[in-house]
Amino acid sequence: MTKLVPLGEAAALIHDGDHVALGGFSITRNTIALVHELVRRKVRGLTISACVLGIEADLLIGAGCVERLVYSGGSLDRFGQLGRVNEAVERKAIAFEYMSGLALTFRYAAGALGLPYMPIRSMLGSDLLPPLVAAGVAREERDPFGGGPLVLVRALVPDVAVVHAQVADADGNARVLGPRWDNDEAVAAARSVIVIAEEVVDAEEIRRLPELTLVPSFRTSALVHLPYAAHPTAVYRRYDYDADHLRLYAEATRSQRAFDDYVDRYVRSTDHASYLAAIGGEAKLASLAADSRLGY
Amino acid sequence: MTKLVPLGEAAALIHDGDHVALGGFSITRNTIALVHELVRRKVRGLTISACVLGIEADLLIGAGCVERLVYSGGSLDRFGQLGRVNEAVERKAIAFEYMSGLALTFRYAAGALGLPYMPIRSMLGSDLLPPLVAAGVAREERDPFGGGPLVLVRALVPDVAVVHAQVADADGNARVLGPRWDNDEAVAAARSVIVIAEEVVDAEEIRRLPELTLVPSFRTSALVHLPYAAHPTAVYRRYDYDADHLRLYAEATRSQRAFDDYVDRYVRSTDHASYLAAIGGEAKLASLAADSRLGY
Amino acid sequence: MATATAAFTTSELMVVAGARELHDGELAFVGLGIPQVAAALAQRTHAPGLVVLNEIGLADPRPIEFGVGNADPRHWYGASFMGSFSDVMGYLLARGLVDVGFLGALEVDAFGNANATEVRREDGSTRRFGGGGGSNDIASLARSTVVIVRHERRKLVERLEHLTNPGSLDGAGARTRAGLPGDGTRSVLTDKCVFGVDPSSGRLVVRSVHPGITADELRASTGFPIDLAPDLPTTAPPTREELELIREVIDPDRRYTRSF
Amino acid sequence: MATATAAFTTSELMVVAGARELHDGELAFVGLGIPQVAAALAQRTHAPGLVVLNEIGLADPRPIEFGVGNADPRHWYGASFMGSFSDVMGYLLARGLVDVGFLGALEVDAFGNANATEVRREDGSTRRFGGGGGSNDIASLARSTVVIVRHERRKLVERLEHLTNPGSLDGAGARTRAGLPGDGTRSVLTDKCVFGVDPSSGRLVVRSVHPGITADELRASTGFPIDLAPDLPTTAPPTREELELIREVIDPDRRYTRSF
Repeated sequence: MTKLVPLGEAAALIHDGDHVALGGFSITRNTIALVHELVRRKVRGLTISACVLGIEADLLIGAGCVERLVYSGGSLDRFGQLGRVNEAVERKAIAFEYMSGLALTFRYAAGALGLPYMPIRSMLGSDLLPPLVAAGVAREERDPFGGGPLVLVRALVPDVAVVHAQVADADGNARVLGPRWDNDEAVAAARSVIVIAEEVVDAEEIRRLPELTLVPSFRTSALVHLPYAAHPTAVYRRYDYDADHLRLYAEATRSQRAFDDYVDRYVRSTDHASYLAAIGGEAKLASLAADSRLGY
Repeated sequence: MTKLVPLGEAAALIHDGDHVALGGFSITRNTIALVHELVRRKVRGLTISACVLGIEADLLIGAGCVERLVYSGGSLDRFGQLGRVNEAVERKAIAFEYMSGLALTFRYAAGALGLPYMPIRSMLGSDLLPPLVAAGVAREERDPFGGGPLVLVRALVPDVAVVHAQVADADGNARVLGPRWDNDEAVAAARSVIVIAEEVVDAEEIRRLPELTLVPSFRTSALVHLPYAAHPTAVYRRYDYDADHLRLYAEATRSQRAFDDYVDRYVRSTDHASYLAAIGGEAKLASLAADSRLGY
Repeated sequence: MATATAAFTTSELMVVAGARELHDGELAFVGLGIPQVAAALAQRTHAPGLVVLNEIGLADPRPIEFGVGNADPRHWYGASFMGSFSDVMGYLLARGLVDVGFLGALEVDAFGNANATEVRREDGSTRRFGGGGGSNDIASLARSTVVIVRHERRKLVERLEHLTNPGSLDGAGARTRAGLPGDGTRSVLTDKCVFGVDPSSGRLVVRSVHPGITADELRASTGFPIDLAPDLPTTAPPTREELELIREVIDPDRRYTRSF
Repeated sequence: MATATAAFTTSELMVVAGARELHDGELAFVGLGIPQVAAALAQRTHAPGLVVLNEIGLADPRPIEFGVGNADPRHWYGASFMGSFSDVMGYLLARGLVDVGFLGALEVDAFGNANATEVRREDGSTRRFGGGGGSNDIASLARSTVVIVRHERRKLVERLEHLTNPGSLDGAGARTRAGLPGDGTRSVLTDKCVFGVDPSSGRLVVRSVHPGITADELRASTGFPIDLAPDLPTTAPPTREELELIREVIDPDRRYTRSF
């Protein structure tokens, strides 16, 4: 049964107030086209989560879609900071839970394992822990087998996990190449999963090397086939990040006004095709093509 | 730095009294040649563990190498039962901890994550739990976040994990194709890892698709290059199980006397090369070759 | 083993009855033998979207021949996902996504609890089997379980030698009190009848009797008391289409469907 | 930025001092910039078996050019293992196998604790940075940490704005009492000196001063009291071979070693 749907139909699975686990990591494999669509649809009141945030989170927060943030870090790497994320946190314009990367991964893992919590030894003694305890999402307990202190971090169950994949089949089996950061746990924890794929291949191709499947079809609610849907972030073995556009974005996100201008130009007034034209079209995209030996 | 050593040198890393996590699952990817060598070396007092035991465990227990067994199941699939394992447990000739497969996997996972325990909801209400609680390796506790009962299963840290891989490089990076059952967690939990590989390839080949690496080189203490080292069990994409020999083994393990005769003939008086000759030599091995499309 | 309508073996009847326990779109663990044939039949009839999982660490295989067990690569062929035990038994099963486990048992009690560990020999000694592996995890964490067992007095027992796999434990609500999710055993399939479960008591009740089995025969071969409704239905026999699929497509070598 | 023996930048000195903090056979997390160049230098000199991990989910990459961060596939090239955050931060780091994390910081205090979260602006408002990501995990769970920070009074502080990454917490033994493994910060590398840690107090002590930096300059630019031994050694300058490796092989574009 095909899971292929147009972008708008996939975006419509994300409702106001949902918790969305974002699939990107800094400047890699962000689900940009889907986030653009959510901004255009004026989704509101989202909780978003990810170990290491990228443009996905910055766009959603800057565009006013987000009420609550669950994260451990995020940036545009050397291109700069996530201005909209950082400002929202500074000003407490959104609620946030800030924790170590492994703590967040373990919170997804607990959700994915049907457990109320996972034990961890990170964050002990640090300033990260008290706010989490106060928020009721972590506890400090002693090991009941007689060992020392432990942190218990509470399960996190996103309504939707969104993830960008290099390849999928029409049934919704999605293959990811390269490192997967918190994708495994976030996908496994989520109630539903939206996959954005660069390429759709025959089912036989996926089943030829199923060791690389990140999302099995029965976990995929919707599959969108949309090349360059992660631009300007990198997709390993497909295309490089777009350094020009990342510089432009890094500059824009420094202030809300510049960000709003950016969103007007590149998001609100576009669809994915016209966005790609606006960022430089085929010539630009061709220049980003990954070298098959290097992977970037 | 090469990790390649002869079989005997790898076997010498396993000392009397060690805890060895076995890599096989029933009739697949058993580290047969290494176990033969341990039997020949008359290793004693081992603790062995694996989710689903195969001939590895049966040989070690039948040959008197084992003092303690940690497991959840095991068989020769439709070829029969692990006679030496089952009889040793029936007669309490060895100590044993018997638990659900996920509980054992989680015990390895706790060891692999530096945690004293993992929570789990398996085994609640069953007869599996009380002996584990009595042995101090499990506790029933309430979820401190206000949920219901949970089982906490204690971390398991094997001294050595042994695993059979289709392919490795000389540095000790080992690639496994096909399902991996509890290999990830057992390898990650263990203090040292012995890899037996069907084939040794250039480092570049491993690094071309590092998504398939099960054991990174710096976790490998010793690598043995030994084709057909899993015979008579199957190695996915390499060779099928040897049904004739499994039938013969299944018959032999029904009694200690027949088992002893088997071990005299196929283990004690052989090395790997003469074992392969004894089971039918090149003609037999050629008949087991996997079809590249089917994988078996 | 034949009825008036068509010749079929008890195994074939059990395959068909088993297939009816599996629904379209479900995620299922299925044991070796009849459960596996039943799943293959269901996929080819009313449940094309039934997804089979294998605890060894894979999902949705498309085997083209039957192998000897979970560890046989014949059962892995065509899988869409290969990973680890914890991917399947953790991220799918413990996550609460698995609809049904279709499992064999050494013994079953009146509450649908099952023994997968050991039985007592006539001389009183223990006979140990390989062990339950992931079957406790499945019975504990799946939404429901279907158990298949040979219908003998020593196998359908008042008290299990070892409660390996929880059904209703000691009655309705007991699973929840113990901290277990799911409904436990939803049916028990034997070579004589199909049991369902009375939700108010958690006890097995005969849902249908296989063709040609009498009430007395059923009572005599069951080790716990059973109520038999006077108008008890007969287990629906295989259709011609089902028999053709079993014999010509799914199990042409008759490995599992010749006799029970 | 030059000494009598050879011309080198402060960055180059820091690279060399950083490389000496990394030992052969160690498993290490190294931050972007100088730590990364230092690791590359160590691998090409005294520590060919130094293994670099990347929290994004990979091990032992062999990059042939510098990228912009962990998420840049340039830093993934040639890895021997690719998996997930939990493979690296769980099965290696939390398992206790990681020898050292070489991390940047916004602020460092006298106990080697580090802030990777936020600072206070001059107007009293908070300036938030991206967040620590996995740096708390590394500082908490690795056997030791090396911290790199710009040597300014507002960055080497008595009290951190946010204790993100534990060093010695509030003194010797405090980590153990808190439940943390490992020794915490083993050195702090700045553009003016190298701090070690006094094991009896858990406090930073100046181990060597960079060439040309005076004791007064050091005291004035450090926000917590420091003792300076009268015979304090000078940080050993780069050798000619080290400079050649840095300039011709490791960072020919001078992205990270032109100036600090």
